Amino acid sequence: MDLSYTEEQVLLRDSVQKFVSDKYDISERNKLTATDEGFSREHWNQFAELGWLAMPFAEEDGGIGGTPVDTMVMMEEFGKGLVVEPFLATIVMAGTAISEGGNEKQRADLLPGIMDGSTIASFAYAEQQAHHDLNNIVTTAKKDGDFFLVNGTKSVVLNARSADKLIVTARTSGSEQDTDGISVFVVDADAEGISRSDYPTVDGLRASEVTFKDVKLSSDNVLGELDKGFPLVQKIANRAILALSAEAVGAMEVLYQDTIAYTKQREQFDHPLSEFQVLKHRMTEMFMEYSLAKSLCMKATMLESQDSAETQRTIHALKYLIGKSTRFVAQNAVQLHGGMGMTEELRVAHYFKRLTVIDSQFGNTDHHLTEFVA
Amino acid sequence: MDLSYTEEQVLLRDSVQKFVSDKYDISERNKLTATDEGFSREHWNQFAELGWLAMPFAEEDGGIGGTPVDTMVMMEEFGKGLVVEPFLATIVMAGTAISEGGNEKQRADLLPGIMDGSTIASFAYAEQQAHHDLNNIVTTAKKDGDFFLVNGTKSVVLNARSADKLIVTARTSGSEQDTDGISVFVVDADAEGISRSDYPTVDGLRASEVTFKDVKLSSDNVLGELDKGFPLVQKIANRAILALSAEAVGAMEVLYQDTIAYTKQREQFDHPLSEFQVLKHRMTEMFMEYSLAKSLCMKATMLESQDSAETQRTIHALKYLIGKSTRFVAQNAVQLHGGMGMTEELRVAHYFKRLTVIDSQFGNTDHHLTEFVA
Amino acid sequence: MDIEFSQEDLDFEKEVQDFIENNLPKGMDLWTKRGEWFEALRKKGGWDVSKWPVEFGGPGFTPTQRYIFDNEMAKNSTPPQLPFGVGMLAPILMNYGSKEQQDRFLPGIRDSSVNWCQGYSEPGAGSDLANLKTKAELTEDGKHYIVNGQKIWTTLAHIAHWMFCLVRTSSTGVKQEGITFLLIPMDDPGIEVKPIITLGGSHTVNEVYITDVKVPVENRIGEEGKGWTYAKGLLIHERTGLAGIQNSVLALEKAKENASSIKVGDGTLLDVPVFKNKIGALEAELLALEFTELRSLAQVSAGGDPGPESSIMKLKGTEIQQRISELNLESSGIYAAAWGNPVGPAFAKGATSGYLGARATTIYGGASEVQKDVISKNVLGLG
Amino acid sequence: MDIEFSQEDLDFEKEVQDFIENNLPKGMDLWTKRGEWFEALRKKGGWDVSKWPVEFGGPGFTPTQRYIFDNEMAKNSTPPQLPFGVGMLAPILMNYGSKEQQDRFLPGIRDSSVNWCQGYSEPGAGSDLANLKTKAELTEDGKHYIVNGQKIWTTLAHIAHWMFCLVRTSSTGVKQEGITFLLIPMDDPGIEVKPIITLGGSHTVNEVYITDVKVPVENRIGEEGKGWTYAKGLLIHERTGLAGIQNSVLALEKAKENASSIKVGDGTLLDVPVFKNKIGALEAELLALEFTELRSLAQVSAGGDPGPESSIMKLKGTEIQQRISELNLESSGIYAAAWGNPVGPAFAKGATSGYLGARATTIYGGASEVQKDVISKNVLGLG
Repeated sequence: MDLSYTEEQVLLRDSVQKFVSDKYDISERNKLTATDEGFSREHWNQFAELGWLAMPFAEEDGGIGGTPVDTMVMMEEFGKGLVVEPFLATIVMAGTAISEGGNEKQRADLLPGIMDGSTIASFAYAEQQAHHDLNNIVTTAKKDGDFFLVNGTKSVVLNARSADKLIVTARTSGSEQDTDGISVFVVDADAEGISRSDYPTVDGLRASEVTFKDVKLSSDNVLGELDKGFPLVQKIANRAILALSAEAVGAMEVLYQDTIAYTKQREQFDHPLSEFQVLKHRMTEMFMEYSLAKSLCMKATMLESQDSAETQRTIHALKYLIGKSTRFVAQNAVQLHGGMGMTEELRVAHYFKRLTVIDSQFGNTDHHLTEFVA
Repeated sequence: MDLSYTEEQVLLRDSVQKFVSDKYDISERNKLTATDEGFSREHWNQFAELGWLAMPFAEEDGGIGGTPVDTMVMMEEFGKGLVVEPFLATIVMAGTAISEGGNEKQRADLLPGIMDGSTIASFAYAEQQAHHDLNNIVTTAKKDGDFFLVNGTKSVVLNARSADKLIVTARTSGSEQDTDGISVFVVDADAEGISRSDYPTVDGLRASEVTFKDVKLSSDNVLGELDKGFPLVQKIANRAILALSAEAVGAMEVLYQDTIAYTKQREQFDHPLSEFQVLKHRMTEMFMEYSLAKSLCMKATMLESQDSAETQRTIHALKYLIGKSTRFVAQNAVQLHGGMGMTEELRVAHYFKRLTVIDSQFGNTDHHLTEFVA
Repeated sequence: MDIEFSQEDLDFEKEVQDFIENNLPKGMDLWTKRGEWFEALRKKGGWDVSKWPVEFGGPGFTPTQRYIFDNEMAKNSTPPQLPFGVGMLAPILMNYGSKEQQDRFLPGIRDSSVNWCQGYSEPGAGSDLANLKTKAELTEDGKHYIVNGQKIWTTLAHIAHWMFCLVRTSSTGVKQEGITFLLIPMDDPGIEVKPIITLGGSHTVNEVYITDVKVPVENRIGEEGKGWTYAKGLLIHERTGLAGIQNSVLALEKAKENASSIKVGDGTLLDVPVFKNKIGALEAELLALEFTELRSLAQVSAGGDPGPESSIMKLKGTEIQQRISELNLESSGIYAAAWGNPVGPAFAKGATSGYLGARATTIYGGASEVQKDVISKNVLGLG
Repeated sequence: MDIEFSQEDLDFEKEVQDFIENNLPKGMDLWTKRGEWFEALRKKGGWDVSKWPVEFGGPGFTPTQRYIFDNEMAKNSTPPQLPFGVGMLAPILMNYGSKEQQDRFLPGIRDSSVNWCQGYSEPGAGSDLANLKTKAELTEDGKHYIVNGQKIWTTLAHIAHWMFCLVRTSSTGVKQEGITFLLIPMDDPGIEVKPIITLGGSHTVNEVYITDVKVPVENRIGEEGKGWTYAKGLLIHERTGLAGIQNSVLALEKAKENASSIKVGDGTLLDVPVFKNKIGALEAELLALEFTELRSLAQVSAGGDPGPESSIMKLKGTEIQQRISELNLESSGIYAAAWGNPVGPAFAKGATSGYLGARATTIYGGASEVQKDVISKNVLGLG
């Protein structure tokens, strides 16, 4: 057992840390979130140059052959900086879909562009009637001769506005809640029949409702086995949950530390807030929540990296715990900042919003508790 | 709307208060709980003389015609003193069974003895397989000519050792979980075929496992309608829950006040514990839990007194809230008393145990939350 | 002990219900015909200023009538008045203002022709309100105060005509002394208002910079140095009002309705045990809190003070508001992420901003931590 | 980063498992043949004193081996040793005792022929341990201390032959100074032990009255006035041990088994959502806490200190112990009321006393509130 980072992981962490400390104070981030795309292509190219975009992909696909632990290392630092670039959508979600689901030709066609930063991609899986259930899909892909016709609407598709490729789940057989009969497709984002309604998200990112109307696809567009796409969907979701959790851990670290710093300098009733025992204990509890969440995040990530049988259950436990701990840490960070915590001026509000959004992605805390005990 | 006590209720409260302050310091109580019966017949006779045992019964039955509010007034004071006499078993449980379920003859036969203190009675309803479900009954009363033969075991029958009469629920038709087919009987506690295993309870009272083997009863023993006894059982349970809740409110008041007093005189780190902000806030939370529980106890009791349609739901909410608040108040009372709170020497431990038992009676906090949201 | 209202109170309840039925504009009219509604309230006998005493044109409600009136208004979501004039400044004018001041300011407050804002909070004085630094110095001729300083969290300062303001006229002695209550016109060139955008993305509160503003002594309420005393009594009242219990009862019903519109598996979100149990726990506490308010009301009606129970209402009431906002956030599911554009179920549009905004309820009007300090001291007698 | 143990560690794990399989007495023998079990541990190479270093006859385990060893012992519920001699006094003797003291006391500690108790707590010094008042005065000839005072919460004092004790030899200066570490024989006529009956009805702890007990200076460990320093390091260790994480893992499994034996409706208590979700929440936190222990272990193995994470283990571990005890209490249903006699399901007999007794875990060994003070100061740097 060895829970320390490898030398490469330490270098990776340091390089992301350096990027964040150079590029991501809150006013810089505010500038980025006010742009059309909501992130910086320049940063994205830099990510590619630094090899970050190739990290999780297999060496035979031209990648660096990293594991989910390497992604965790990066995401935790991204979380500390509230990084807005589409790493989750492109590398974690779409990247997992292609690398885990794609055949040799698909991987060869798609991964180089993703790794060199020229292709932005996303994962269109959520639907309104599904709430948080991954298997609940009514978007259809009906066989029509040699082709499939895709019809339906996908919700809250991250970075769809910037995407060149979309990974889309659709029902090729079965009914609404069946796990069988789900297939995963890769689609050009500008294919005929695709329309979008774009909007900003609460945390300053970008998402879209994406509607498919008789979008014509061939069997070349299918990632993995027809009708048997659910395990791939689950794999993408698991990787996304691990990445989001690591990001949340990073964000929580900033929040509890910012709160300590703020209460040390803010005086009320002639004493720094940090001298009030109730607040000291509250911050201790914030630290505890953060520590426990970080532990479980590490454990689940290592289990996923080692493809353990316990992985799925641990990931449910993790997303539950992340939801619980981020809510506690974020709410108390705002509470202890008082009125200032309510303003957009300090960064605490921005972390609060990001953590609120993370809980809504890939199943919230209630959803995963229910799955965990099922 | 008038939430103040009537003049009679004030007098009633004051007389119970006086009795408690004269008779019930913790060493006196310890003497009583160490006796065979676990309570004092002398006290019981005094209760009768003071008219307390006749309080909830109708004037036409020779009672005083009080409402559940009057019972609440008494139980809250009993709770403050941790009174051990069998008021709950005899007056609230058996008394409700007879006064609400009995015909004129049964009431005339049974109530005078109850009101004058000569008859102790109890309610044998709980069974092992039922957990907290009132309708789950496997004790049978099979028709045998003009008679019924009762067979089965009832658990945790309060004060059965001292009882002259037992109110027993049994299944006269239907299967285990049916609400139909339940009948309520009144039985001589020394009837042939009844055997007991007696034991003390955690809080120093007395209970028994009571086994019925071919106990022969006639239709004269049936309280209310055959097979249709469930509403009567529910009524007895509701009255018991209201009484227990009022008792719990009284006990919580003592606990939060004792904790305030103890922390004022106990010094740690050169300051009275009462000066530590964390403990001040904890005691504030104890007070809040107590206040809210008291409010809902008053509301539910008044609704029951006025036979409102909202009563049943409110009683579920009440027993849930009592369980939640007593756990918080009792656990923190012990915690703030530190090691001393763990000893049998201070009264806080005895209130803790009584409140622990109250949660287990007539459905615990989880059970009633589940019923409340059903 | 009787949980039912008296026949007189029931008659009054019916009167209020009938009045609302007959006078409250329906649908979109609610926004265009607010003026007519307030006019109808006024004509009914001072119902527009329901808390004002009879001598100032109010209806002189009993505590129970006031409770019934407020409840019916909340149940029917009638348009609220801005609280600063009618609810906050007016009682201070009535109690401590001169006849001239009352005549000058009360009419504009009552007919909403003059908007007020409250200038209490300062950057260095959050929950520690008395720690304020804005300075008012009397001119040599004793006719004016020259005011300099900064206020913060000033709700609706950007649409206010006047601000009622606590300023420091002396800094010797304990900090609660030396505070004076002034009325300052917002169109003075020395007043600058800067918006603060809060977590929910909205602009309600502001910073107000006060530079060499000359305020005539006629604009001082009561005596110099007594401002804290005047303001304090009302703060307690404000805090009780912030509990918003009846609003929470309605909001919880709405939250249940929202959840019941969300399909989960073969049922709705309202059938999911972890969610359903959370609602149940909340509802039980709200039932208890509602009755706690009635207990307090009963004591006031009987001529007593509101009792120790009333102190917990702001604390528990705001916590419940926050928990209800969490339910809606959770019901909105994946759409919790969306901002601005309405996507997903209709209620989801307001769910996240409602959640974010609700964080303020346990901060403003005395943070929960300060409330607990106060209760432990004043109610429990802990040093 | 690798969550798996190394092959060497896996081999060691197997060795421990095999040893237990071959040597642990089964069933009722566990109680009658404890001696043989400890003897087998000793023969194995000092496994009876698994935490002792090699030079004192211990096995010299690495941190990972110690973790594996402790876990396997916990999993198999092997008979525990009383901690006072082997776990608490021995390390102090090894670090601060003279060679003579080591030779005199360690053998009896190791073979359990001498029972020890810990005389730290006093009536006036609960979590504020350094506030102790028991006085030891040197006789004029400098050969003895005369000790007077009172200890409380002294676990198993009624079966102890000796007590290791903190006493005050000076009351000038800060209270942590002037404390001396003495070994006192319990058969001295000046020692009186009075039982304290605790909430669970059991007699484990005592009051110990010390009157004019004459203790030779040879029984002092280390220097006069340095006792606090000697004891303090071990207290931290004791606290981490109190987390009982592996025991909680087992206890939670047992609690689930108990609940699954309770019929509710057509299923079991384990199917009741409110209960099931409570277990799930607890299990998730316990998973996280278990891995937190591993993180700390990994840091120690790598030669570092246990890290800030280790500080939360006692706090969270004891809270989890209490929550598990609540689950059993709830599973026992109506039988929670029964005392003594076994009625209802078999586990119910211990459920309520387990719940009552578990309240002590957040009080003894540094109350949770004090732990939070310490973490906020030492880990978070809050004054």
